[in-house]
Amino acid sequence: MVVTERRAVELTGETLLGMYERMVLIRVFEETTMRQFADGQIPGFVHLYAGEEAVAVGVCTHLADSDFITSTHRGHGHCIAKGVDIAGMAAELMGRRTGICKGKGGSMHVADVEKGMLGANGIVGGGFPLACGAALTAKVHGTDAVTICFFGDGASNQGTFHESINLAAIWKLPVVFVCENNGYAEATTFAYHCSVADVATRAAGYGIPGVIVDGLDPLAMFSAAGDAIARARRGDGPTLIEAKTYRFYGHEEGDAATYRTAEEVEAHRRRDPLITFGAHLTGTGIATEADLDGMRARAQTTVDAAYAAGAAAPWPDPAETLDDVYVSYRGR
Amino acid sequence: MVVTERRAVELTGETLLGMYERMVLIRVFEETTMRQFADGQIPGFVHLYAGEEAVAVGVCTHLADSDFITSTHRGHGHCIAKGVDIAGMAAELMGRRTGICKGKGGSMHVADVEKGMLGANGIVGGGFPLACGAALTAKVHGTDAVTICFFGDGASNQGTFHESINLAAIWKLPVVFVCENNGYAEATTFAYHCSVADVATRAAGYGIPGVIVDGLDPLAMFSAAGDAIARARRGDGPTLIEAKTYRFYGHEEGDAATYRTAEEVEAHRRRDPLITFGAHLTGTGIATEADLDGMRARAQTTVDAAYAAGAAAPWPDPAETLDDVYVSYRGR
Amino acid sequence: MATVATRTLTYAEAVNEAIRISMRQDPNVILLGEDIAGGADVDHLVDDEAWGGALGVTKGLVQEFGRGRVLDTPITESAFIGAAVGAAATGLRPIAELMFVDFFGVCMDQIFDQGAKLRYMFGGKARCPLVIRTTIGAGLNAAAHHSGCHYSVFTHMPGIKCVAPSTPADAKGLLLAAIRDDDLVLFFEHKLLYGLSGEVPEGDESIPLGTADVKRVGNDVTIVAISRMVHQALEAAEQLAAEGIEAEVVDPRSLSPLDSDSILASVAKTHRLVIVDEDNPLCSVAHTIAAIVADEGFDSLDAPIRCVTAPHTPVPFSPPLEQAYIPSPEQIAAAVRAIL
Amino acid sequence: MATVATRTLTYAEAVNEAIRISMRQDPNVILLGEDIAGGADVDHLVDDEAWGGALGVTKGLVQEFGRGRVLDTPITESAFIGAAVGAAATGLRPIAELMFVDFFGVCMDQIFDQGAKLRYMFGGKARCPLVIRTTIGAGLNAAAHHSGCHYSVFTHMPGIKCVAPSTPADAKGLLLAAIRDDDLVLFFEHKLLYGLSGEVPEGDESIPLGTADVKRVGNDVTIVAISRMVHQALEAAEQLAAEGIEAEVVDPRSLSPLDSDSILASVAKTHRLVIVDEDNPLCSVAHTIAAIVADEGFDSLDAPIRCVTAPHTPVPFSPPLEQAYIPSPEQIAAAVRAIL
Ligand SMILES: Cc1ncc(C[n+]2csc(CCOP(=O)(O)OP(=O)(O)O)c2C)c(N)n1
Ligand SMILES: Cc1ncc(C[n+]2csc(CCOP(=O)(O)OP(=O)(O)O)c2C)c(N)n1
Ligand SMILES: [Mg+2]
Ligand SMILES: [Mg+2]
Repeated sequence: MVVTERRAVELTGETLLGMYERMVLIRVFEETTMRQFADGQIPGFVHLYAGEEAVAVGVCTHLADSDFITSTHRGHGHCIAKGVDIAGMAAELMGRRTGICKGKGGSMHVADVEKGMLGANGIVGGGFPLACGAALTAKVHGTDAVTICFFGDGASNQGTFHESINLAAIWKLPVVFVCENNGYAEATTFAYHCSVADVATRAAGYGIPGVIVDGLDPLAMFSAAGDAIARARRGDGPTLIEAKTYRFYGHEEGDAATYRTAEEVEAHRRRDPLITFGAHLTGTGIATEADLDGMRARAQTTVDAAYAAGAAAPWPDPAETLDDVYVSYRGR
Repeated sequence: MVVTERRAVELTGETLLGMYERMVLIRVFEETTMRQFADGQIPGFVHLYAGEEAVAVGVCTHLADSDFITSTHRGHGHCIAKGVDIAGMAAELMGRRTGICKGKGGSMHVADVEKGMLGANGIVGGGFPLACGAALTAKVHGTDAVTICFFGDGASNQGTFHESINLAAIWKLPVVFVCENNGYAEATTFAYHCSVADVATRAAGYGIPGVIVDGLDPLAMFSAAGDAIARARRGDGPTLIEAKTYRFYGHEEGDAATYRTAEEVEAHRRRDPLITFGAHLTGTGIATEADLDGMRARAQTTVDAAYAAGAAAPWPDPAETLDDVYVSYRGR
Repeated sequence: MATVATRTLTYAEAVNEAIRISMRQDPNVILLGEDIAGGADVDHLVDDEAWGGALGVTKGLVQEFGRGRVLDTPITESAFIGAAVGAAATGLRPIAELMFVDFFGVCMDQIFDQGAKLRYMFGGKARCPLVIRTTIGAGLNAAAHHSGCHYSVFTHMPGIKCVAPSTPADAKGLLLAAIRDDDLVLFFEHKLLYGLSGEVPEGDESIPLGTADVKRVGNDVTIVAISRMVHQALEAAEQLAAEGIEAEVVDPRSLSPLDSDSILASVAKTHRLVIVDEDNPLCSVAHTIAAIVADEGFDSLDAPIRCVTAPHTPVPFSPPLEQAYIPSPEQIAAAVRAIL
Repeated sequence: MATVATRTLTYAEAVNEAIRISMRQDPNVILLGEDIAGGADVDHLVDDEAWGGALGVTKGLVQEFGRGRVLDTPITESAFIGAAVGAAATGLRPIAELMFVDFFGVCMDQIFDQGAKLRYMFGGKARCPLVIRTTIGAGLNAAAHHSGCHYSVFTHMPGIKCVAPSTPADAKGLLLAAIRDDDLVLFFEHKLLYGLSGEVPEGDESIPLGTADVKRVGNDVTIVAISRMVHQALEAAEQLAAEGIEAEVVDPRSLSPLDSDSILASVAKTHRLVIVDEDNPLCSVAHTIAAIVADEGFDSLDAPIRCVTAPHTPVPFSPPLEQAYIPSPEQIAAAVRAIL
């Protein structure tokens, strides 16, 4: 197992700014979503990605639309990092007809196959096999597409983790398994639910590389993901990356998260990836504070416009309940 | 991971002879079962344990009736090693009313809960969670009972393997996972289906000991199992033991096993545990050839009597089909 | 019948009370599930902060019975539900929680191939006194992975008993019986009923599994309704009463074993049957009830049997779609009018 | 109708041929399952020694299409069936084999929560053109983990199509259609039918899903029978014909979508209905057909609807018990006589 330190990576200023922009867009989307939820504009369950932005963005910066990702119940960040339309997402979360899934899916099922985003997932561990499948398509078609499977620390105990990584390893599938270890599965701590200190340790059980990365650092994520993605595209098989990260809010909206101490939350907030990465950008002269503020303001404008459009959009017609169960005929 | 060499173990001659007796009883049962099957006396699917006797006997020699085992589709050897009645087994395989499961289960479901034998299992990987449950009972009741979970190399990729070992590890359940790695899952080789060279390697992913043992050597099995069982009874949690073993016949009766070379089969047959262990017993003066022959003859008598009784036993009454679905009422 | 003191409890409180009573009586009763205690190894949690299950139904039990009997599990349903089966076969009487029934796909083998069949395969020489509590039902905009009913799948399976209470009193009484039962019981709690209040008997008053309950007496039509649909049916019955139509509302309460005698008796009186089921229609409990009556009650019938069910679709997220998905009192009343 | 050349094939050969034709036509069709090729990395195997599936149904395909398209899998049904779902959503048309339907419990989430719901949850913006072939049925003394039918569980689930052919010709024609279908299809092959021979059209002649087939014409009673039960029903019909009773035997062939029109049309003619299903009775396809006819065909009915099904028990091992478990021609004939 390799513990990836933050490495100097050759990235253009443009790429770095693009990464920051994506990260801030996720953050602004999530904090706005939180308010919209509190205002009763978003029905159902909502799990916020705020705090984990460096993971999705560090990884997805490597990807094209022809690459695939599978996601989780905490999927907004993955969607945005993969380029899913913000307005379509906002409308989807609100249950409107203009939603990216026509209001059928909601927060836990946002998807955009065209963009290579194979869906948030309401089933913990549900994405592992799907990711193998997308990677199998690439292998059979002989393309160099790669698939990223995002999953939580809690999911790392599910049977599908084991079965899928073994399958990917023996078939040398072009897939990268990215564990977002935020220390908790709902109210249950990682220390309690998992029998090893690092999920990455488990890679040895499949004969594949296991890598631990600082999930609050987008550059460390970028470089670890880069290695793994290159390996996958080369046909050398999967890698297991464990990103040590943190969710800034509760498990879902409504969870007071009293199982975490204020000190623990504070310690992580001090390492907020937007603050540290922002400082890196200003410190290296790639951006000014004003540039960063401008990006945040633009993100806010985008997200506000998305939610405003969602609020103005029509509800689906009840008759649409029966649509899209099958390709060839309608449910009844 | 520890590779257990055959170790000098302090065993009385009586225990050693008892082990040989059990092993020869399994072998004779299986070879007789093969003939009975060929004669059309045994319906359904039959998977023979011949060749793997050292595993079941090496492990179960440590156990009392109050300890539990879970088994597999290849379960006859586990049953006999755990002391299940031979006549009850033969009648069960024949589908007679006098069978240990009244003819309801057959070869793939032989069970005797009173003897701590929680059933052969038609589902590959089905026994892992059950074993955790039996171990949980011991833990809640505060007894020192231990549970052994036997499984094949093919089963080591199933999700239940992963989930259950993690659960046993975090709860420090008194359970020992014993992989019978006979190199094949049906016609599929271990080298193909598994991403690591040794199943025991996976123990590291659960923070528990992983041990590789020569599964053709009952003394090596005995000593490795002894350590693991002691650890479990002490409350220190599970161990993963991988027994490198071999099945002398096809996957099931009817399988010509052409996926194995004659040389490979021959090489293993030369290391037949009955031959090598028999030689150990005669070599150390614990038994004479005649003693061993006598044990085999007595085993044959026992097994023949069991099958004869089975053949003479009544079939179940069709009305019994509806019995024993529920405790409190009858199916319909 | 001796009078039993009652007080008002919610459905969730009634479930909690049944578990508490059972755990006090029998040290073999243990609880396991994800966050069933909540925050398993978090020391700073003050008592009522522990989750007590994702929906708070088991709150307070870990405080009384301790972490040795109220066990938080990893997210590994096959392992812990299978462990509950193994524990049940070896002397405990576990209560396992499957957080949402929609997750059954990750652990079904342990339920139906192991737990449900073990006794039969072993020739009656084993028992599986296990209760699996799970939540069902649409109405929270929880979308396609958190809103189904699917008790039909379990009702189909031999070796499983299925219970789906509609009121706080039934929830308590039936759960007491389920925990005491020597077979594998799936206990379906409707998420939208948790907040419902009702009179609940004090103490250890169980209700036998396999007994239906007539929730409203009437002569003109029988409405058999399951779980939350009982309340939709009662509302429909009120609408119909205003039109002079008196519906009898029968709540089977347990789906397997099913008290078909009570249903047939009601149809023998009313000659008309409407069945209301929030589950998808094909191979549903609704269809099974219809089939039983179309056979054994055929001569009583004066009209076609109508089923009012969810459509043959997954559960949609958007509120207007989800409302269209759930059988409504209006649909039920219309179905009744159509066969009168 | 143009005449199509036929020859005699077994049901197993018919399945094999449908796969072969589809794989020749479309490079996106791949096959995966345990020992589906057989002996994946064993070089010394001469051609016909490779297993071609546990029951030999896919024999020879790896020789023609290679190991890149006929993939042996580890024993990890969730992973490889889920991978088939993911592959289907991204451009392949996989055919996955679940060796015995009884194993569905280890992989159901990937089938019903992922594969079946994906299109709906994504607002129609995805497809899952996947066929899962599986074997069903009692009769081999394979006991409770290898003998069930359980197509009812899949028929219940929205987003899944279910097909259960009873003859070699239907097996080929329906499988061709299933592979070409853009939805998730569960294809149920009855183990006891594999050896059955029959005339099968040459070439690429598919049979549309959702169309029933009248296997015997008669005026006195309709017998709807599924999969192998079609043959039991035909045998019963012969027994009845000797008594002057002419039964019409309708084979739905596809269970979802179900061609209820054909069933209703037959009942409209015969006024009597018996349904034969080897699956367990509760929440079965049999009960669904009964429910549909008890509603939409009520006015045609002159007698109670009878279902002849397996009992509400797991499948027992012992031959006399297993024979008692499987619906027999005698039971079917008796059910018909009872409602005449
Ligand atoms: C199969 C399954 N079991 C349980 C749940 C309920 N659940 C939803 S999220 C969650 C915790 C997931 O933890 P983790 O994988 O660490 O992801 P995180 O929420 O921390 O991002 C649980 C238990 C579920 N959705 N699916
Ligand atoms: C869940 C499940 N999948 C597939 C099978 C079919 N099957 C029965 S035995 C077997 C091979 C098992 O291999 P292994 O675990 O190595 O045990 P062995 O037969 O070698 O003792 C397979 C695939 C099954 N019974 N259950
Ligand atoms: Mg987490
Ligand atoms: Mg093996």
